[in-house]
Amino acid sequence: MSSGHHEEAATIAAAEQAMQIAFLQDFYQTVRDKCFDKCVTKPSSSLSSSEQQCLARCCDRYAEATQIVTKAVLDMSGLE
Amino acid sequence: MSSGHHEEAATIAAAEQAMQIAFLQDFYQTVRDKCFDKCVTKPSSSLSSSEQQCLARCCDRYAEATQIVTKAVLDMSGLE
Amino acid sequence: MSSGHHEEAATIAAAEQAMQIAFLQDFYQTVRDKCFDKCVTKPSSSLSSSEQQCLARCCDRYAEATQIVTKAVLDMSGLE
Amino acid sequence: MDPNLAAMQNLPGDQQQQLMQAIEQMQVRDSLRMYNSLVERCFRDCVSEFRSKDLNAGEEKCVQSCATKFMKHSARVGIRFGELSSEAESQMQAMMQQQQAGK
Amino acid sequence: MDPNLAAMQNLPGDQQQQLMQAIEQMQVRDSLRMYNSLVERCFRDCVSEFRSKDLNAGEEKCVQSCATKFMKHSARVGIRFGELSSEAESQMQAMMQQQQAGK
Amino acid sequence: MDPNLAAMQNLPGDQQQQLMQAIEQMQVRDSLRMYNSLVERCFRDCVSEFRSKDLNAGEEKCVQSCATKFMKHSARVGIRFGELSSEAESQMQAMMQQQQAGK
Repeated sequence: MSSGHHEEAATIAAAEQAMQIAFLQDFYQTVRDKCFDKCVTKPSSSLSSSEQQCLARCCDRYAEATQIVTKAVLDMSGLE
Repeated sequence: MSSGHHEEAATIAAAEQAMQIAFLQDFYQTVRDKCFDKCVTKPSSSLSSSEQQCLARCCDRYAEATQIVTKAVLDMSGLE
Repeated sequence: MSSGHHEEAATIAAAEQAMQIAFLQDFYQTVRDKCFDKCVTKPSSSLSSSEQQCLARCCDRYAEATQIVTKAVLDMSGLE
Repeated sequence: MDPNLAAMQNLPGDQQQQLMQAIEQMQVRDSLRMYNSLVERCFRDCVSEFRSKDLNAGEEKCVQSCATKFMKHSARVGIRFGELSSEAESQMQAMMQQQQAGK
Repeated sequence: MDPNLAAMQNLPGDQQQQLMQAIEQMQVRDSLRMYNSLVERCFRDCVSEFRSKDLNAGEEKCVQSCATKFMKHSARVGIRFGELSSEAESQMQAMMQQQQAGK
Repeated sequence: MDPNLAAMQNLPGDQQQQLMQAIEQMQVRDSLRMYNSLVERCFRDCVSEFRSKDLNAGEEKCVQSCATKFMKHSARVGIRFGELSSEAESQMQAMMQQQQAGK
């Protein structure tokens, strides 16, 4: 019985891990797509230095926006 | 053997249930996102009463549109 | 032990197959949605012959674009 | 009566438990997806130029309002949706039965 | 010969059956997703103002035509896609093999 | 220390292996999804009229540049994201814990 519980807890932990990895992949895809849309406009096949700078800033600002949203969500939930 | 069949049928039923719940979640997300896009335009952090009214109507109309689409799909499939 | 390995390899093969089918479904949905957006503009419930022609060409060109992208991706990866 | 609820009650105990776990996992997945799309939405609507390295005060305020407002909206739609979802469920079942009949 | 089809035939009987079930589930999932995106599309294209509580006659007609037309379109693309999909499959496999080689 | 990494080390051997397999599968899934969205993006941006049957030279060149550029972009974002992701992870965990506490 105890071993069964152990196993189950381990399965749940593994499922949670898998979900977190899936979330990080989705998150990464979103950043990648949004920053490409916002920064890359010229039709050439190489990235210009201004596009590269834009991308770096876009990633940093996306991270900042994520922090603000997280805080807002946690604040809202606390009020319920 | 018979118990094996039973178990299998139960697994399939559970899988179907899980799929239905996933569908309802997707459906809910779609309504939420579309009605936010259609109704919420002002930058303030609270919902104005006109926005609230718009949201309620948007949900109702989404439900109506769903009925019409369902009927159209079932009619089409019947004709095949 | 050996039978365990066999079984595991079979499970992985099945998982890969499932993933490929999921990809083909996603791919099909994308073609369907994009070509509908590009070709169907009139509000009637039937497809005009010009819309039908557009759809056929859209599918063919999507396939062509897929080939070019595949080649570009494989070329890029080879350079790493 | 809802045939699916009946189906769930007919499941053996451990299957029921597995299903409950699957549902819980889907709820977490759902809230992570909402969180992801919330950041995406507020970033899209509030941030547009990338000349400076940090968000300016106006952008910060906009992201914050956007998140708060969407959460309020989401709670409202959730309530409305609860009223509508049994209908959505029955229509989905019509679709699924029709599809299985068409095989 | 298609290496994946071969792989499927090499699976033990119960694995083959599990795979068939997984495929069936994906087909249901696929059709529920299409249904969801169909409502979304027709709602987006046909419904724009929310002053009255119900859809007016024009909006109803528009949603109906939109759904019917998309279903016809979908059937046509399905046929065309069947012709193209073995090609899509082989390209996908090139991608997967390349990725596994890159590990 | 990262509580999840600790959780992973506490898993029994076969669970750890299953998790590693799940991660590998998600990586393949991720790259197939990127491939799908890459074709979609380049098709959307480069192909607009359907009067002739084949892509013209300009469209071909555009699709090729689009794919190459996105791959370069993706590699760059990947590096940047590696630096940011431990932060993203900790925020996601705050969300998940908060959600579980709210039950």
